[in-house]
Amino acid sequence: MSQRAFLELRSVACRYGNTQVLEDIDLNIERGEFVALLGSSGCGKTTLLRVLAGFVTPSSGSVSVRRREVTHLPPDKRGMALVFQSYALWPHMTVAQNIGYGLKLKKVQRSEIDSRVAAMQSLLGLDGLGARKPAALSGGQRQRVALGRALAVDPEILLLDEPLSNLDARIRLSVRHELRALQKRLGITAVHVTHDREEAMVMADRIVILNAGRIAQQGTPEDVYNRPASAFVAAFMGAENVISLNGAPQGSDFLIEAGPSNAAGRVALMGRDLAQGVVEARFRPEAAQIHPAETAVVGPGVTLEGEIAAVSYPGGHWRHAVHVGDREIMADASRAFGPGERVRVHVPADALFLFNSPGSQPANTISRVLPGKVHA
Amino acid sequence: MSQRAFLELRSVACRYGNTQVLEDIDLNIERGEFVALLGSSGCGKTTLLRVLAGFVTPSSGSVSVRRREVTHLPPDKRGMALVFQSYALWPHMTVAQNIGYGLKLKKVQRSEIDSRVAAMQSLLGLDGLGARKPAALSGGQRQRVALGRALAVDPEILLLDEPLSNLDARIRLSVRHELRALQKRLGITAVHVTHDREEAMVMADRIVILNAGRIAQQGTPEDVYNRPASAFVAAFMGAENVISLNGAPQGSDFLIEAGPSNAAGRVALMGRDLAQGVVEARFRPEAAQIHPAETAVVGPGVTLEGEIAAVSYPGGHWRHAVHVGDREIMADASRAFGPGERVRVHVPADALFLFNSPGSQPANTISRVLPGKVHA
Amino acid sequence: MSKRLLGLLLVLPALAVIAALFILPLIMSAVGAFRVEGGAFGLDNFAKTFDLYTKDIIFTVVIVSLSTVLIGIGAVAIGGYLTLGENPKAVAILRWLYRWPMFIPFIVVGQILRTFLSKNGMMNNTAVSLGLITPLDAVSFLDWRGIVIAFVWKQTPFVALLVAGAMASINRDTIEAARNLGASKLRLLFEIIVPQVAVTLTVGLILSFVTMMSVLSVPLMINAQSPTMLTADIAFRVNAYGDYGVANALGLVSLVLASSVAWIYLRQSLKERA
Amino acid sequence: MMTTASSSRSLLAALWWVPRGIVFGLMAFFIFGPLANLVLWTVAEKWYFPYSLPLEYGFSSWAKVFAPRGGALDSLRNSLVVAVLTVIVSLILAIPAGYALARLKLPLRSAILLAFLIPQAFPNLTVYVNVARIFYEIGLNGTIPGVVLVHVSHGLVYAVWIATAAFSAIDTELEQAARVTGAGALRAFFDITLPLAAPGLMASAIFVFLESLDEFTGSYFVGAPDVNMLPLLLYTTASGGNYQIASITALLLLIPSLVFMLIVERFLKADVLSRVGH
Amino acid sequence: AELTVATAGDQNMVDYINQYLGPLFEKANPGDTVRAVGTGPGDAGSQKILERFDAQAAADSKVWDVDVAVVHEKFAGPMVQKGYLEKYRGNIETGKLVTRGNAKNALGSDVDGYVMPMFNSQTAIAYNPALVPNPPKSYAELAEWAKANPKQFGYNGIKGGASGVSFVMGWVYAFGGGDANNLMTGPFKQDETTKWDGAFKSLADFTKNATLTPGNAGTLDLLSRGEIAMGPVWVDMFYSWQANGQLPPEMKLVLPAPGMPGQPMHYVVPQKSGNKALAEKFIALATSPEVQAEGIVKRFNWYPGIDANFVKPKLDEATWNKLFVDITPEDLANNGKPFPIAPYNTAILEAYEKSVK
Ligand SMILES: Nc1ncnc2c1ncn2[C@@H]1O[C@H](COP(=O)(O)OP(=O)(O)OP(=O)(O)O)[C@@H](O)[C@H]1O
Ligand SMILES: Nc1ncnc2c1ncn2[C@@H]1O[C@H](COP(=O)(O)OP(=O)(O)OP(=O)(O)O)[C@@H](O)[C@H]1O
Ligand SMILES: [Mg+2]
Ligand SMILES: [Mg+2]
Repeated sequence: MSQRAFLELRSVACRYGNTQVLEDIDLNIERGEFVALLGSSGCGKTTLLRVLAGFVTPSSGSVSVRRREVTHLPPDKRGMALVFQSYALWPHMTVAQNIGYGLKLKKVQRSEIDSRVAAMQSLLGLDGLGARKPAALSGGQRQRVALGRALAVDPEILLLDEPLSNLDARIRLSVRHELRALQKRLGITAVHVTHDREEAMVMADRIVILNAGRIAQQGTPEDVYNRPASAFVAAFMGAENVISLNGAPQGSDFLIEAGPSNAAGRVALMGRDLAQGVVEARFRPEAAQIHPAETAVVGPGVTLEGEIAAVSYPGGHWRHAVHVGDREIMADASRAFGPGERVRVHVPADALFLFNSPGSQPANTISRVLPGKVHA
Repeated sequence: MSQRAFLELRSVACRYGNTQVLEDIDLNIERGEFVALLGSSGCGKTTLLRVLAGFVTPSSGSVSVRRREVTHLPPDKRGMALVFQSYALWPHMTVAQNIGYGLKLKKVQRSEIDSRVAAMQSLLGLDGLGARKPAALSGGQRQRVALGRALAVDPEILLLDEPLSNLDARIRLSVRHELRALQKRLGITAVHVTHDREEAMVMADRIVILNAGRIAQQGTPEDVYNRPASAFVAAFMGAENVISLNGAPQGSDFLIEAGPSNAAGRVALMGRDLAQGVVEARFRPEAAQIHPAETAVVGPGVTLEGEIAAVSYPGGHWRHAVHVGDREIMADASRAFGPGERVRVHVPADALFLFNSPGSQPANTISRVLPGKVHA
Repeated sequence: MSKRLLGLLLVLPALAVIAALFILPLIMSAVGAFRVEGGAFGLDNFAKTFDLYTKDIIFTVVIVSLSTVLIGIGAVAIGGYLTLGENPKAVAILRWLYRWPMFIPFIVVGQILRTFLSKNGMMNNTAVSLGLITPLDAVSFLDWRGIVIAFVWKQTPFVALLVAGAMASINRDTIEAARNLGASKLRLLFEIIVPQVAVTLTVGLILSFVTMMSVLSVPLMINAQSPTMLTADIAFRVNAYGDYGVANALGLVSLVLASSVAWIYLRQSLKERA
Repeated sequence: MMTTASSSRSLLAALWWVPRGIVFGLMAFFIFGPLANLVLWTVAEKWYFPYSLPLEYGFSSWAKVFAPRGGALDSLRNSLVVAVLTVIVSLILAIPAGYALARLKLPLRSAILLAFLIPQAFPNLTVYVNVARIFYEIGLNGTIPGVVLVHVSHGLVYAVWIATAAFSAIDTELEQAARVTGAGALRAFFDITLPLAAPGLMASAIFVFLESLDEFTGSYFVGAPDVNMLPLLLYTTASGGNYQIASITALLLLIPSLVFMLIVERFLKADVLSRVGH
Repeated sequence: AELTVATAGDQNMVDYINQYLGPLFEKANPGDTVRAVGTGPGDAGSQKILERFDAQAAADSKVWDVDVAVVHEKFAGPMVQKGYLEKYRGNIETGKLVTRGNAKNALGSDVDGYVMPMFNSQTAIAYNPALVPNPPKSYAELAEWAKANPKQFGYNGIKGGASGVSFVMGWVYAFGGGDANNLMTGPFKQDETTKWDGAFKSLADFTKNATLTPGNAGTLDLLSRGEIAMGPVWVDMFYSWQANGQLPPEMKLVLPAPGMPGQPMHYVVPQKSGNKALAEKFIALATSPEVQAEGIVKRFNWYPGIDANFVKPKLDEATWNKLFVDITPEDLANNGKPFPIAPYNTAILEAYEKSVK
């Protein structure tokens, strides 16, 4: 048998009763790696962590931790720390006791525990709350205690299940930073479940995207962000705008035919395997540029013609809903265009994700997002 | 007494035991308004909602709902729906029963309930889960059930306590949209607690920022975003970069003196009341432009000189940590600069927030963010 | 309506039943404890009580306390296994097994344990026939040990049932969180699970304590030696002498003992609520 | 390799049955040993030293218990009726009381809880004369309601204390969620709090039931001779040393208890017991 | 009408009324029914009947719910003194057949006319002939035997029932150092109670060497299980255990000198019974020589309540002799004693409580 990875899932499948949750998961994580796990709500992220931690026995496949097969090893023997999505704080212990419990288990000295707990509290902005019971904390404070409890033991392997979801942006940034610094300094191997795309991009060495219990793509943040392997991944990584184009490969390029609401264009194939015919084109609102209708647009990519339907201000730039043919797309601009104004929307070649689509229906399994309706 | 607002808190204060949580809150919310409530974790947002809902009796002040004083009215007489931060799903009821309970209370017909519940489920992407108990749901699914339970009754007043924190970006967008559409269509008055700045900006008619139990600022999203009233609000709205500058008002402008690492500059006062001396300048990473050191920078604002310390890729642009004097700031650029490279960072006048600061210490009460360390 | 008033209104019916059916008659009879010969009031009965029965009072407290401790340990062990046991078959077996004694009335407990525990009882007989001991080694347990065994035998399932129910309803995640940090089963049980069911456990133990204080048949049928339990003394005072004065004094002593245990708990829980 | 690993695992799992078997065996012996004694006595015609098993078996004692004038069946029926009524009345009284004690701010809360303890804590022999006297005066003596009331005063301690514990274990937020959804206090109680407290309440129902089935002194003073209860027979035979009849009576009492328990468990599906996080 | 009979004592008392006497009475009085309520064995059973009367008296009930009660001798006195009872013996035929003194004076109280003995019972020492081939004939021998055979003698102290009490009374009769007859017949003299120190000291020593058994039934139980070889028991209980198959048939009884107490169970009728006439009829039947012979002697091996001379003719020789297999009529005559009168009884018990621990 070949050398195992530090953490390894080998064709793991998993079910709750009749509900198949994970299927055929193969995942290797190296020592010291920081892996972000992304996926729609309910796709099995928590379950995957629970398989790693040993609370769920996979219905098939094997798990190995530290290069040892542990599929049937009980959780307390696996030496991992898990931050529970539901926090799972011990209601009968104070904040300090919750955080210090893991150290107590390791028979660390009383005074040492106290100082470690104090450090953890101040790291997480929990100073002064040490003597409170979890019931007397706010939601975000509870979440930080849960995080502190896992971090306090300096775990070799850290599993994080949306540990920052209830924190405000500022403290989230700071905790994110501390977490990453700690992880690097101590060489912690971390698997981090998050719904925050930016968080995953900034923190992770590798991003793993789960879709309906299977791995849809894994790779570096740039990879996943810029070279999504499927329409699902593209959509999941924010390329919510979708339009259908006709085109055909030509040499190292893909030629886009002019259509009712788009000009002809050309995009480098860059190794993508696209067949002639209808392609689904996906792009991010922030990658599109809006120009007044009369402006000539240059550069590779595709140019769409449309009419501004609505404008909103999410901060920093203006977000426009644009009618393009029978679709509505979102595009940002640094100035606001008026509703009804006719515009050209240019999507640069490197921001345009093309997929041969079976129909022209977008890959949209779990969420009910109607394309083009994602605006306020 | 003057005409009351639809929802009104009048100098409300509130405490848990010895912990003072809210102080002197005055808030008027009009019928059909969508108010986003932002604030650091633990600042009292949940408490404020609980005061409105009637679970917490304020220690002083009065609450009125629908222009009627209700300070001592029990929760069920207030005609509100609340989405709990902790979900508070009823474990003995199925998803469908949880969602349909409010309708059952209203004596809606069985068949009507069923169809409303089904509609709510499909709106929230919960199809097929109707017969499950909450224990058999994922975290995000639970959160959606909690939301569905509140929405199902078509409440006149809706209180939302971080209802989307555990949802992935896609479904969050879709639910956000549906929520806002529903709110507009039915004229619901909503108070929405969130940690997601963009969510608040996009959804709300008004943003209220809470700091340590007091209202720090309230206003339209643009107002709060572009004209923060205090260093705290600026920081909270993402202007995490902070530097100290010297300057003095001159006519309608504020003249910034050249310093060890900044060139002289000029910023329109625009009604701001700035005194001569040290000012705290705050700006957002995405508002700063990085130029090579040799480039001449034009336009109003301030120009800083520094050296690239680190680069990261949060998607779409490159984020740089830049050493400026003894500080570190973050700035984005569409291309990556190499570490060690000397650069100029230009902050346009309208993106620069200036405050007279007591010391040069940034206003930083609750989170432990060290300035300039907020990066990965 | 104020919360206090509403609260009082809700407890009132139950309180009225107790007051009318027990406390009132109790007062009618308990004043007898302070009545000395000739109908005047005094503490003679208490003097006699402590003179004759101090040893029995201590005996009772020790026996009942010891039993309570053992019951607590047994109940926690059973509840813990039912909650943490990994083999579903073993858990099912235990669940089926442990409850039986609960259904046996105390008086029958006395009878069957008398025949089970005595020197030539079934326990020793079985041990002898299995060759574990010789007939000469057989000892009778029909003394204080018999009482303790009878109490533990009958009351453990009662507390275990309560405790196991409470344990089943604690949040599993909190258990998993501790396992995840490497807590052994034993630590899980004592540091995570038991504290979370502490209220139920204590309530069960107090109810047991109080029940055992009032059982007459077990001491009568298993151990009539001296010292014996207060209930036996009370029955004896009444039946042999028709002496309600001392009997009621003994009753008050027993009431004070039981209440003080409950009081300690109530004070503790009051502190936690505050 | 996989197969050897899994087979060694299953071997280990099988080996675990050895200590488990020993522990369960011992437990079973200590639980069923005395019970076996009981069952043997029900059919023993002759049993004495040095025989470790009965010398003769037969059903003559059963015949005695069920003799036409023995009234055992009658007593059994009375006992059951009284026990069921006692459970119902106790729960009706204890549920509001337990709720108030758990949730509402009550003056003298501890004193109230202690009051419920008194009937169990004070040896009741001396009290029942007075209870009987009161009941004679108001004509409750010798009636089923009278006996039920007396049993209720004893059962309430279980019902109230356990109900209090059960109610205070429920997250108040669940109740608040119902209130804010528009349920009045009463409705929220019946739809949310009560079902969630049900396991505890049912446990208390079992104890009240058992307490009532076993109660003797009160039954005699208040019930007999018009309402005879099975424990009277049990008490007389057991303390007189008539093991056969006592054992049969105990067995007769055991059956309704078990049936009651099974019904209660049926009614409480396992999932009621599990609660969701937070 | 329905006649309610409350009876203290073991289940066999209830059975006796339910299975035997009741049907007999109902056959003789068509339309009337009898129901029996057992209140538990030993003094506690009688105490409960007394308390029931107390309660009804205190409640001023017009008609009491018990028509006939069967109580221990000890409780007849208090009931008469409290005025609860009907003086009925003169009204019934069989009243004249009662000759023993215990029907007139119950432990020092005058109960003449208020009670009719249902039967007489006696305590004696039961022993296992296999282990004790030569049973001790007197308390002195007994004490010696017990010293030689530690833990082989068992009795139930004074809190577990009257057989132990009876043994203690016998001990005081034997070693009390005072006038035993005065204890039995009165009148009560305070200085008599000071003479027992020696007796209790020796009893305390004796008890250390003995096994204490849990109750009347406990003594029989340990005997049947071979854990003790000897112990005081009620004769009627002894026989009913044997009849139940709970006691080896070889076991025997001996009544040591100077004697052990016995006592009758009395039929009494509450003054406020609603069925006085019927109650008297019932008692008349129950104390008729035929019933005493058939029910009391033949079925239960009890000593008859009425004069034995009226009963003996109704029985065959063999049945009659069964009563006296172990204890001869002479033994009974010489060593069958009453209990001490109530004040002495109390004094002895309290002295025992103080000195034997
Ligand atoms: N029962 C309590 N006793 C004492 N203090 C409490 C209690 N509940 C909450 N607090 C404190 O009150 C403050 C406000 O709590 P609240 O839940 O309103 O915060 P929040 O703004 O909702 O925070 P988050 O964003 O983390 O949910 C917190 O600092 C918290 O620690
Ligand atoms: N006990 C259970 N029984 C049946 N199905 C379950 C159970 N627990 C979870 N599931 C289902 O398994 C799927 C995966 O759940 P999981 O908790 O792993 O999702 P997740 O990816 O963590 O989602 P989220 O982002 O919402 O937390 C969900 O669809 C959920 O409904
Ligand atoms: Mg999850
Ligand atoms: Mg909150």
